Amino acid sequence: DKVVNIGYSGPLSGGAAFYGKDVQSGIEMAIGELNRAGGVNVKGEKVTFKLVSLDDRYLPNETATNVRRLTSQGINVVFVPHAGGILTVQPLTTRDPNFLLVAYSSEPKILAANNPMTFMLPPRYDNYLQPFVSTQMKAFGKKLGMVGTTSAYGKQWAEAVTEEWKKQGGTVGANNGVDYATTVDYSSAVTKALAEKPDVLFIGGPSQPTALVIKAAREQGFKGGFIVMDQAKFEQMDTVVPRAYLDGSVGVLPTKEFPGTQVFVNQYQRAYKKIPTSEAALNYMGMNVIAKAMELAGTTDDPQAIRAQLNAAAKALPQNKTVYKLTGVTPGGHVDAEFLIASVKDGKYSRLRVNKVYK
Amino acid sequence: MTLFLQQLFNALALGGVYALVALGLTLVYGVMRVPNFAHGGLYMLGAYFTYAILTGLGVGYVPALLLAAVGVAVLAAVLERLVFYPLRNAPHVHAMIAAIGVLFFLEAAVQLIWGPDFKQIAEPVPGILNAGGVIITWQRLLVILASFLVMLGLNFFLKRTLTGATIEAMSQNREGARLVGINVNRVGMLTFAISGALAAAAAALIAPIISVAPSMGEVMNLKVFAIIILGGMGSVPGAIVGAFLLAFAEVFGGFYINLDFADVIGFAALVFVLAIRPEGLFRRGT
Amino acid sequence: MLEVRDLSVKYGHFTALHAVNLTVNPGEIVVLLGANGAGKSTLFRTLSGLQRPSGGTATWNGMPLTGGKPEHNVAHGVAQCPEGRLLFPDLSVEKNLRLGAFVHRRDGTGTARELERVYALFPALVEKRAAPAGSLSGGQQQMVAIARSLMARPQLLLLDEPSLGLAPLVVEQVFGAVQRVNQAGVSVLLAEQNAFAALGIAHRGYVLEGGRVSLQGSQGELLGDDRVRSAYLGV
Amino acid sequence: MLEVQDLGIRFGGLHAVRDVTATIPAGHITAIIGPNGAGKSTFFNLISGFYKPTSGRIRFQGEDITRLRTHEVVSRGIARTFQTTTIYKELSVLDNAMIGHRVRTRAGLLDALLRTGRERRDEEESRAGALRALERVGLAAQAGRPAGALTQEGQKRVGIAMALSSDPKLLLLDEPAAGMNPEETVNLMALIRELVSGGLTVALVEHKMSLVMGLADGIVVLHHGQKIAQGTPGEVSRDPAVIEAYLGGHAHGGQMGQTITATTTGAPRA
Amino acid sequence: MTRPRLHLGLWGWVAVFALAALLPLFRPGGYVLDVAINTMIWAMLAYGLNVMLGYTGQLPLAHAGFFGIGAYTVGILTLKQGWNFWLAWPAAVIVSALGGLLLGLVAFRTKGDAFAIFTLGVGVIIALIINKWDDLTGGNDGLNGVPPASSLFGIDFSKSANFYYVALAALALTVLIVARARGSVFGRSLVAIRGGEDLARSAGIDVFTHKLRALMLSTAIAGFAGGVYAAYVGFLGSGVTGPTTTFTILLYLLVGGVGTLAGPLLGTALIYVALQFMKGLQDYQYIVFGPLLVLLVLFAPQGLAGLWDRWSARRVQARTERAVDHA
Ligand SMILES: Nc1ncnc2c1ncn2[C@@H]1O[C@H](COP(=O)(O)OP(=O)(O)OP(=O)(O)O)[C@@H](O)[C@H]1O
Ligand SMILES: Nc1ncnc2c1ncn2[C@@H]1O[C@H](COP(=O)(O)OP(=O)(O)OP(=O)(O)O)[C@@H](O)[C@H]1O
Ligand SMILES: CC(C)C[C@H](N)C(=O)O
Ligand SMILES: [Mg+2]
Ligand SMILES: [Mg+2]
Repeated sequence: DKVVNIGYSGPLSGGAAFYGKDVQSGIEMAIGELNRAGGVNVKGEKVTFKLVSLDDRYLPNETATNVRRLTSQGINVVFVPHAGGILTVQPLTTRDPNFLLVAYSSEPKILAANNPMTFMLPPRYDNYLQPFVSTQMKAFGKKLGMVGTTSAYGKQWAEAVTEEWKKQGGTVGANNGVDYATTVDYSSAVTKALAEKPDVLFIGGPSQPTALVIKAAREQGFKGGFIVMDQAKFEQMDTVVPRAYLDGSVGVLPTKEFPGTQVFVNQYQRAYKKIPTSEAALNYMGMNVIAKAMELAGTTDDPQAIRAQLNAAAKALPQNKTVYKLTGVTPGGHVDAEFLIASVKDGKYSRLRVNKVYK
Repeated sequence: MTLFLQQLFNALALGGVYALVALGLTLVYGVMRVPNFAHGGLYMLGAYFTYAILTGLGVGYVPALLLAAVGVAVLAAVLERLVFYPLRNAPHVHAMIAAIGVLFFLEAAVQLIWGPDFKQIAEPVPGILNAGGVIITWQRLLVILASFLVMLGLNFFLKRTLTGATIEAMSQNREGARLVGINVNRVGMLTFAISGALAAAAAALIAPIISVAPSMGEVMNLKVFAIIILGGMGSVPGAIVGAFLLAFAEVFGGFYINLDFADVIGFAALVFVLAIRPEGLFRRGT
Repeated sequence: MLEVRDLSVKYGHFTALHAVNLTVNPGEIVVLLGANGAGKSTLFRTLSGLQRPSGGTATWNGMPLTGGKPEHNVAHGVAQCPEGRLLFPDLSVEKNLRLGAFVHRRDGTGTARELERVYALFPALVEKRAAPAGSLSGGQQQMVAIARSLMARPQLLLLDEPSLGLAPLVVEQVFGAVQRVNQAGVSVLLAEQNAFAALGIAHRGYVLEGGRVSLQGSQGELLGDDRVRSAYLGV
Repeated sequence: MLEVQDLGIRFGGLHAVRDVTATIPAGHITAIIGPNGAGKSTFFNLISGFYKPTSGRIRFQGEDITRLRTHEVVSRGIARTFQTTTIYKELSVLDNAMIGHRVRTRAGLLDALLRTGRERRDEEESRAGALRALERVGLAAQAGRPAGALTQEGQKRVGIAMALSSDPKLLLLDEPAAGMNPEETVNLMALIRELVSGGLTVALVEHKMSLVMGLADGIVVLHHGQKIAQGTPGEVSRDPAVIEAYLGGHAHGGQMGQTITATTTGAPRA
Repeated sequence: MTRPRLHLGLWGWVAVFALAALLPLFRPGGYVLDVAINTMIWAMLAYGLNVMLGYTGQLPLAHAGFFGIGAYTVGILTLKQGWNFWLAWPAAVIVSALGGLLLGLVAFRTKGDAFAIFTLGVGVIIALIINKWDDLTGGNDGLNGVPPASSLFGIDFSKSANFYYVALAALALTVLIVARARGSVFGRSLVAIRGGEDLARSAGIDVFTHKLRALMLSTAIAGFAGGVYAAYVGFLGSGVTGPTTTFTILLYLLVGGVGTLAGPLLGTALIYVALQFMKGLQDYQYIVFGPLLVLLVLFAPQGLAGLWDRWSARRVQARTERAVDHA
């Protein structure tokens, strides 16, 4: 029997630890299940997995050091859950030794790098823009206020949403983005944004602070809609604020509202006592696809060969391991999975249609 | 105008919280000459204690606040005994590094016990007060009132009671304090306990407005250090004035200049003031 | 009565006091002469409990003073006016004095009475009572320091070089005050460089050299001793 | 050699030195006396550039040095010691003296990094200059010891050596004999005399009348920041204003300025 | 009390660097080289800090900011302006030194703790500016794809094993510079300032100018290290330019021994490697590391260099005692 180590470098302490832990739990759960089932069969050999996690505190340079450490321990597959770290280590994937970089970030730049060893899990966020904007503009009006977070990712989002909003004929107010990580009290930022009397607010960052921004806005009498960046999850926000506050928001559909996620949701909740989000779900799926790809490739230590089998593996993934419907992996290394967005009305989620999908 | 008033209340609430946290820090600095970088950790702990007491004991908000304050006070006193007391004659950098070690530990311990996710504390009095278009939540009003009350109480304690005088005496001359019969060890612990209690009270007050997370102390740390330098290290009135200055700079600077730079504005103000008055606003006499 | 028996004090490897023996009887003013670094301040700090001895004992009326708890010593009637004054510079003169009576904090009326007495002793302080102690001139600060030690209502007063850096006129005032305090029944142990003035008011004296008592005797004996005359009186 | 004119400084509301006009003649020993808080140390701090006066001017050897910074003042030839002994206790005696010689050297950071000729010359010169100064105060034999290991008196000498190694023309001593016993005080007086006979000008602040009266060629008396008298020791000690403000019973008689009158008088005299 | 010295002597240093130069010959994994290069980068930073804290007695908490200024200078010049690394690197040193000059002109109005915290404020501002100036620094995204050091004399420095020698040479130069600065007329004046500013002033030392030069040397070294970092890591983010990095460096310095020549290297190597080991502890790493720090300051306040001194002093004492016994 053989034990294959899987690497993970993400924030396990500091402000982003919450996020890093969710990702870690997803991978861990997949590995646990695989091992309990006796592992996978690679060229007649039983292979089980072990997750080797290193903390990088969300710092790209730490990610680089961690990745070097993991690869020099003979690890061929490394999960990284933040755009900065991913972009930093992408050039390393093809240097000696090669490794498969599992990227958990919806940043399109990651795909633009055309890196042959990247495997990107979440849908690109640019998919959300058109439906979010048209839904909210129709429902509330043409003026958008901006209170997003100022992380790298958040700023990209803000720019993209601004552009889309204008494209569809709306007006955008001043950017009142605040750093969700260092701001003690959001109400003054919200007060400022609301002074422009917007119909819709763009918000988003980690779930909890995002919920607090919603709270501040509602308390100050804002009756309009919210466009919620994909980083924030409705299912986590509604533990912080009354569901009624979320009415009129558009964002990513909660994982447990997806059709067919019941098994995963239940098992995850039992194992981790946390809310299952797409962080956990997508990484869970990603790990399973990799295990399958190893099986198909007949190797655990040739990352190129494993990468070549990802598409086939995704298609062959058993039903019970599929959280979101999976149609394959693009040649560029991007997961081609179902993604659903929703608007909240009267405390209920209703799904939004996506016309054109970027892959 | 309503907008201005609205922001005024925001700034007052923020300033009140800053002041409570900064007061503890400045007291400890004044008495022990320790730049206590673990102070933000105590603040964070105060929020978690409040959370744990609320969810675990099922008591009301006010008893939870008081219990958390007592809990953190005890812990701070223990810290003084174990870490800072033995370092009282060492160079300041040592105490500073030790304090950072304590901060690391507290953060990691809290994350281990309560997890890395954000916790939410329900507002004891939910809802808002709408006074002619100026909207203020009851919690903010509570923060403002309570922090002013605590500040008044502290001032009375320091200026009007003999125990308070011993704290001031020790901050000015440790040996002299020993010679008149003051038990400086007890005063040292007392000061740490007070600083812990103030930080915890501040955290419990603001916790329902913000979210509680293990790293919440780091940001506060930077701000309160900026505040006490601005006000003059060790100065009590300086800490209060500095706290409100920073809060006003952040809120109104963010409002009238640029929110993106709200944090920079605070520090820029600090650098600016120090460049003009290197000794801080309220210099202690020699 | 103060009894010091074989008291030794070390700073690291350096021995500052070597088995010093010394007594102060009730009602006495005893002067301690010695060059710089002879160990006078070390002895005083030890008697106050600020410094732990490495050997020997010091007792006041049978009670040990070397437990390392200055507050205990003050509470039992041994108060020091230290070298360098050690005042609380930002606090008012009056608050300084009140803190001097910290060990009597339960006795408000006693403290008030004592306050009046020290003001009577140092009238110059009355008009300065509200001023921060740090703003006073050196001599006035020295008066505050002495007055503060008196506020503890000591039975034994330890004065460490009270005349240091003082103008001649002020030195006179200080020694006059010491004498009056003593006449009120307080025993005094006084360290001085100003040997003439000190021997002038003392009953007895000791000479400390290199941490050892090299000579002792009454006022007259010391004033007549050749070694004292050449080394400390400059005659 | 040094003239001050209408010199004054205020700290907040306090006029610590006010309208002082005085001269310190070359080759003499001038003593500054006055009650505690009279402004003597402040006066020295003004001359040595530690404080900037709020009024008046200071001229040294004909040059206006009022606005110069401390190290510039030192380089002109004015060195000082502090009221409380301040030296680098953890450094060697020699290092202390070499630090005092810094003002006579020019080697900077770049010289250090590139080990230039100037760096090496300056290092040599510092050593030589420092040793010369230690020689003068009689500490040459102790050059290698940590300064803190010396006796109080030795440390005072280190402080003087540090001042001397800057090759000063005028030396300001702030209470050099404070805390010294009579024997040590006599030694110090001999040292000061020797320095003066070597061509140095000395100004000193001191409360020990034995030293002042035995040493000074001229005395300046300050009170509440103002000059209330100036003259020879004899003149000053008879001046009623000085007696009232400062000397008290010490004006006449008393062994070396010290009396035992306190025994009998008890109460401070009016 | 004298400061610990931890004398390696000239030959000791030559031996250390010669041994270090052999490392790549053993063809260690990329990770070992990575740790070694990182150690050297952070050690250089610690040397820079030591110039201020150890020799001059001032604690500038904006240190990582200057590291960032150096790193971003190299990053921006090579990535956006197409400069050669070997030109951009000296430019980074100059820019950081000038930054130090500007800081010093204002910051040296304050002293002691106020100076430390004033510079902390400046450090925060530098990190914030780097973070917010999107057009120049890439803001929160950072600068990605900073090119590795360009080839020189036909040596390809994009290979870790070759770049290792660049870092090693940079570290050697840093040690040499710091040693020279310390053992000079200039350095003695810094020590005088550390011992007491007023005294130094009255001794005729131009305190302000000396402090300014020392700060410039310190920030120049920080920028120098930043240049190595930029070319090595290839990514620059504002996170690494903030106070956390400064405190980490301070920690290395303290562990090694403030004011010593070997301390910064020793402390960095020990703590950086220890932290690498502790990463395996994940959630428990700071639970262990925090108290370790506390214990360290409590029981080894002079750092490793201090322990070494104490140990060698005891040996000397034991030897003399033996000698006395035999006599
Ligand atoms: N904290 C200390 N650590 C080490 N040595 C000390 C310490 N305090 C005093 N000493 C040394 O102990 C000796 C006695 O010092 P002490 O202050 O008792 O002398 P003193 O007689 O009071 O002198 P002075 O007249 O200067 O006040 C001196 O050699 C002094 O250097
Ligand atoms: N930096 C300062 N800030 C404020 N006040 C000061 C300062 N320096 C001195 N003073 C005040 O100026 C006055 C003169 O002080 P100075 O030190 O010159 O007195 P002195 O004559 O040297 O007295 P002593 O004989 O006691 O040493 C005092 O009232 C003192 O409190
Ligand atoms: C929402 C997440 C997929 C994005 C992630 N936080 C990032 O940094 O890229
Ligand atoms: Mg003494
Ligand atoms: Mg003086």
